[in-house]
Amino acid sequence: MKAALFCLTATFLAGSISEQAFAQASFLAGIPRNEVLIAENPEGRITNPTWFNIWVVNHGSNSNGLQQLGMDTLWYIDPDAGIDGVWDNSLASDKPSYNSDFTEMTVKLRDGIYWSDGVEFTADDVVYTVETQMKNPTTTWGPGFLASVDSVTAPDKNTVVFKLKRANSRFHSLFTVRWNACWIMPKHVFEKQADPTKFEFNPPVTLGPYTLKSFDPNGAWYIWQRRDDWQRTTLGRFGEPGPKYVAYIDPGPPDKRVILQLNHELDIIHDTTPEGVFTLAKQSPSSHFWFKGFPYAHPDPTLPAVVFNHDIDAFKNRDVRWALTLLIDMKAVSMASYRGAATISAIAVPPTGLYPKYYFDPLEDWLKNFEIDTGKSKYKPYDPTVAQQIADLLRPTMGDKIPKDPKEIATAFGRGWWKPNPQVATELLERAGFKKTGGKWMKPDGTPFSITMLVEGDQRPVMTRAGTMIVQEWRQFGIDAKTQAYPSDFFPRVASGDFEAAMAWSVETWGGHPDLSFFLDSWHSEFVKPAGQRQPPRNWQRWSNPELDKIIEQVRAIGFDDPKGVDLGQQFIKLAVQEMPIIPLMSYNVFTCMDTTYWTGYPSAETDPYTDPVPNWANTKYMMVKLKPVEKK
Amino acid sequence: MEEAALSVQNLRAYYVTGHFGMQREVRAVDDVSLSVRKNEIYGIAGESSCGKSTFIKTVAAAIRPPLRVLGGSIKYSFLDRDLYDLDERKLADIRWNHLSFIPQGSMNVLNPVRRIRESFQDFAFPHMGLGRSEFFDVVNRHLERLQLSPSILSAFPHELSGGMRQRVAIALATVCRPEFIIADEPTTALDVVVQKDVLALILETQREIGSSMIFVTHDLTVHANISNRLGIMYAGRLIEEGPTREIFHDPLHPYSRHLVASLPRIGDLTPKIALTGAPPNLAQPPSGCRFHPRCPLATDLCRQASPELTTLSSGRRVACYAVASAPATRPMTNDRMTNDKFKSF
Amino acid sequence: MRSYLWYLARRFGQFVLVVFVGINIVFFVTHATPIDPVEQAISSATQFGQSDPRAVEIMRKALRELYGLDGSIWQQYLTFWRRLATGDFGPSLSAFPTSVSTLIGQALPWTAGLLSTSTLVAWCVGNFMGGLAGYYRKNRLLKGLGIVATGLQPIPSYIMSLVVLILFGYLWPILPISGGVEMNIHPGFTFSFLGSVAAHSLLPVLSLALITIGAWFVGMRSLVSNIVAEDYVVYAELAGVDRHKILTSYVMRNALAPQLTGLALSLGGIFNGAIITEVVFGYPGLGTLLVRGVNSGDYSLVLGIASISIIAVATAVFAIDLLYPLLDPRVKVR
Amino acid sequence: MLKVLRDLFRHNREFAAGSILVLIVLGIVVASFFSPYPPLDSYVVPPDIPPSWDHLLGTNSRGQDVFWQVAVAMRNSLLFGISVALISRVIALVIGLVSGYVGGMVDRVLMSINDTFVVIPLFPILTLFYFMMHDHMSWVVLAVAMASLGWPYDARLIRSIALSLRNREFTTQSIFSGMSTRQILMEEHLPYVLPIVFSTTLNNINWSIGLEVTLSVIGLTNIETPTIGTMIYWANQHTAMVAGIWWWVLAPVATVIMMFIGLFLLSVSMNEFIDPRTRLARMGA
Repeated sequence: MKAALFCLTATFLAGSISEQAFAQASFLAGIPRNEVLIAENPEGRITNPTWFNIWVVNHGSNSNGLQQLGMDTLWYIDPDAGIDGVWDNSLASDKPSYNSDFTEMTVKLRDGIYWSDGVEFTADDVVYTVETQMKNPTTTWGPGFLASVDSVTAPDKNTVVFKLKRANSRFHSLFTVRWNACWIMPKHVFEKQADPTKFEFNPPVTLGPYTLKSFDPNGAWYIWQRRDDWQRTTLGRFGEPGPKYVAYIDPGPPDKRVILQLNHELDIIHDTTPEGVFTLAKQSPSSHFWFKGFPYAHPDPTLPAVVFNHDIDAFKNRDVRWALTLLIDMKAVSMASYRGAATISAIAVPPTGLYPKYYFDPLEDWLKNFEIDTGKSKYKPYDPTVAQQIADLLRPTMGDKIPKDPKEIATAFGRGWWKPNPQVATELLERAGFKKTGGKWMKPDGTPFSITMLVEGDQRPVMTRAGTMIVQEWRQFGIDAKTQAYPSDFFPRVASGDFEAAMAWSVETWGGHPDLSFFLDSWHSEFVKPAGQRQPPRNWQRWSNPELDKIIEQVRAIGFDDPKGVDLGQQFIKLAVQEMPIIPLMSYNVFTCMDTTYWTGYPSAETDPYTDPVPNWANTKYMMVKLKPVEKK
Repeated sequence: MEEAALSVQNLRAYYVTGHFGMQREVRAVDDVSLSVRKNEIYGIAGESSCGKSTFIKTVAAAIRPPLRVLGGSIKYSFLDRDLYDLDERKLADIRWNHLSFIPQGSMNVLNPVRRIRESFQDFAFPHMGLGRSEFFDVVNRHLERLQLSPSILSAFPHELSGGMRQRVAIALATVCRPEFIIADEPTTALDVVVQKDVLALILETQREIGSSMIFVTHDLTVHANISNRLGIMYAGRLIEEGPTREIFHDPLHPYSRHLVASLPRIGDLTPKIALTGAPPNLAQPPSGCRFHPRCPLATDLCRQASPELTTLSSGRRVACYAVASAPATRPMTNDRMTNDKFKSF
Repeated sequence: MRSYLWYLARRFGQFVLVVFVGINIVFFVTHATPIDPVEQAISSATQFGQSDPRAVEIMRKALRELYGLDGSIWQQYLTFWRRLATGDFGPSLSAFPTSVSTLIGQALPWTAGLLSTSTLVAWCVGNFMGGLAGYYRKNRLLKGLGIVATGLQPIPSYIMSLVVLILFGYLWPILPISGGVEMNIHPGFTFSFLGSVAAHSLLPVLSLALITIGAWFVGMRSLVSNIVAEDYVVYAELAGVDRHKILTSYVMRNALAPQLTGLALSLGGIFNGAIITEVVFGYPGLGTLLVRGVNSGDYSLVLGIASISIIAVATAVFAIDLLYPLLDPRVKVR
Repeated sequence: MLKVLRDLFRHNREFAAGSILVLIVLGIVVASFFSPYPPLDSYVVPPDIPPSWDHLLGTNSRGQDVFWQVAVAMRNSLLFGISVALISRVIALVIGLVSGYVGGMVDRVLMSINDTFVVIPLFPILTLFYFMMHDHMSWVVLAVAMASLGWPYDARLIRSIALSLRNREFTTQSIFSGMSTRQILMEEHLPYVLPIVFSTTLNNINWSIGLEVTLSVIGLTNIETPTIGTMIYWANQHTAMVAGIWWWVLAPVATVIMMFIGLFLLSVSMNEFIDPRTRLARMGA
């Protein structure tokens, strides 16, 4: 009997030891570790890994390297400073030129750009891209072209002319990368296909500096190899891309990403939890972040906010929206969500990229003087020192990770926010007809004032945490508030209007460019759907306002780079402060962690903010030319 | 006097439970002495929970906690020392070769997932020291002797009838021709016709291989048919012992008398007198004679002292003050009970 | 023999019925969810990029037509069964137009391997050790094992996976914690490929097996301690039958049949545990695929995987039913 | 009765250990009613403090005292587990007893339904159910849903016992004495299957708490109600394991395990006490 037990144990031990031998083998067969950059694909495991036809809706994957390394299009706007300025003419040789009434756009293309199979890129590819997608409205950009384009022609091999159905001063944005844009199709490959929407495009013929080397048939990893003729791509202007290979992998849940970087098996973490970052900052000296200290994260030009559903009676009233705003203690929300590593914003644009210069600095004084009149009292809600207070709150535990210089604090933590004031909130609610009875707030119709805040749960942990905190503050004030986690089907549900409030965002900006039309155009009241119908992006709050319409119409009438744009943008921000259609909270801080064990030259807020390091952005391609291998000592 | 096949001296076997905090002793076998002669069938009778099952478990060395042997000796003629002085290995050696067991309740004693052949192999093969084919020759012959077709060897237990299974069990217990057989209610679960067959079979086999046997059953009519001598147990004690015929003719102990009197008899229309009270709780047996609370003859002496099993002049033994002191003043005679039915053997 | 055939026919009938009813339930539950794959698709297509409201209307109309979601639920139901008859689950809605069968085909071998290995290991080890523990009740080592097994059994799969991952991937990083095989390796019957597959499966198998070993151990131990008191065991002991023979052929052998039924009945539950374990380890199996299907509202895919798992579990139950008479001869008669 | 318990405690080691473990857990559960902090609120104490005298089990990254969170979570999880177990026990008992006693066609139909439930993959069904229920998802709904999926295994077990009881003498006797089927099942058969029901209840509580944890980890329950599952969910959302806040994960897991070992030990020693067969066997025939 004992012998049997012994045998069993011995077998187990022997088994595990021999397995260990396998385990010590490299995790990446056949490629030297120092030639490959390993980045996280935040889409995780790809359901449809053999599909590289990025032009159809529901294609395989965006951020498996395909759009970052394999694709190219006419222009890029960097959310940060850019290698050579914010605007980059990529396949185009110049900025778009419109006719006077914005019904025609002409594009000049670069010479000497080649597809990875050696065929030259020409204007025909651009025309083919537009026409093919217009023929197939189940493609990602086809509907956009159908809505705007009358005809597209290529007078010569370097010129494309778009005739538009109606005036559209922002038509070029379809070809301008913020996160992505319409990628150019290789005509010579697709024209051989009977149905271009059923074509896998495997392996992809690329216009970017890399080609696909191999990939996991189960969708966990993709390995890209630098093109030998990288000079014949648009990135050739900036020099040779550093990494010979780039792997985009599914590293699993946030804790596993941290473990993988601690083991130096994941060079770029796309995002993890604040706590995970603190762990890396403490335990992994080779980890590098956008900010050296707090908040570490890269603030993406997206504005998480409390999005109200303006179809709900209670939220139609500005006083209610403002009352709820004045119940939020931003310090607590920042601590609860980002552990203080948030970059807060009191106004309806994200405090990132060049926006402090365009919007935050000019409006600071106006904000300080902004006043709410409740009928009973007057109150100046803006507290310019909130970010400073958060920094002070963190300093005792985080020490020198917290900047001291007010300018640095403003970049890292943001500026002011709204000062909580339950008294003013009470007065506003009472003016709106709400009553507090028995410690509970009642709506004007006498029913309890209850708010269910939709959050994305584990799909977006930090936002969920912020939502829970805000709800807690409302609850403590006597409002029957709770959160509901609704992962995965979140945005379709928000679009359907089946929600009261949500932790979401309806504001996204270029980051590097002051033009707000990227999100603002869709806020026009002409697009607001009646209750029960699906709201198109991005005016999820279904807010309509005549003054807003006027601002939008003025923006439409001016060019993209017109200096009046900033002015109109400021008008919008002031209107949004007065009306508070959504409660702006902070920028979307992404905890991108970069390991410098094998590569250096990552962008950094303090020294070289040349691009967004968040690896699912198409702009990541600019990072490749800056990355250099670390010399082995 | 010839050597006894089995001699038990002052055997005490108690269930000692230290469970649930209650230290309890159940004196299932309390100071029992008896001996079984060679070639004899010694019957043990008594109502259920009188200790007879415990007694045979003890003499078969089949005790498991919480049953413990606290005193006394068990000697078999084929052993040079006490049964409980043997180690596991030696014990395993004597089983089936010398000492075998016909179990009660034939349904479950055969492994339901093993064919009869395999059971024979497990039970008997290691003891017989024969080659495989010789072994099965012996088994086949033995089965035939027990009126069983050798084809049943390839059957599973559930494919046989109750009587067949019991016969298989007897075959299994006797195939090694043991000197001593312990039979524990082997006929209880069978219907009367089959019962008769099986009894005949046991008797025949016992005679054929010349073994001694302890035969336990609560059914006195069975004893009348098979036992040479009979011991009657009550509340863990042997209270009377004698040749079966004599006990049936002339039970001495009031309890025995009651047992015999309650047997059905053809033509007897007198109402049966039930014993008052219940069998005693063996965890807290009554003082003195354990039968006294139910005994019509009980005296103060019976309440205080426990009567020894005394040998009478006739060679019979009885444990009763009333009987031992005044054998002539028996309150009842049971001459009528020597019914023909019991003489059929 | 005839009784066995009759038994077989009855079991097969039951098998068909179970699969039919099961798939129906899944069909209607999947179609009752409010998740709309078209809206999911629009959401992912517009989340980061261009979002001209006019364009979204055009896209919605086009996608509705393409996915063929406009028919009534009964039409979809008939289409589903017609397709299923040819082993086809139709196109995936989140990976359009790739077929669900293709996606399942890629993932199935991984899950099958993971599940069969861990279940087999756990069942054998758990039952063997549990049998010993039930028979040798006094043995201290086995008693200790019993306590450990009892403690392991209630640990949720997720926690177990996470603990194993932290232990062997972080504190003592000796085993791979991600994926089914190392990256960029050429699949084939080579030592390095199979070795890599084995190494990658070790932690998921371990975390799945540890929990189920506990369950089998505890179950087997209590079964055995009942069987030890059965007449045939007592009688065999009384007959001086060899101890090892009693343990194997009498005690364990009789506990085997109920434990095999237990295995059949628990297969569904084991699959549930495997889903979360696969997700934690990023294992490329059906579980990961299923969670992605659920998250993207791809009910074609969910329906496909659920159907496959129903068929697989029912088939395994059926197979075990077929084996059962070999283990317990009494069944044929009933 | 008290004396029996005391004696049990003193002399039966399994009972003693089991009841101590269960009492500790129950004590924690009862303590939850006296929690000094509102259980739903965060940032009521300084975050990330390791276990100390002020905070027995430390504090978590949400600024909550882990001990009080565990207390409330254990209360909710236990309540949840017991509800699921009770509801599904009723279903399992009815189906098992009826199927086993009535037999024939009824048995075949019921067992087919039973087997269907055995093979249906619970996880996708419950996930889809979550999306189906939308805002109406509460732990009561989840408990009912899980109960209606969690009975088949035990129904089969009960059926097999009922099957064997059907052929026993006392059943025949009861039929002859004119008892109705319902009476026979309730008065004659139920007592025999109760010990089994008792032990399956413990397993079912175990199963439902485990499944609740799984669903919570993915965020498919009401994440505001503290349960063992949502505690782990929140710990996970803060990557507590890699952040070194191990007590946040360890405390709920250890409490669950403690409760299960405790219940298991109790059920083992109680079974011996309740089950008339083992008692008889002990006393000797």
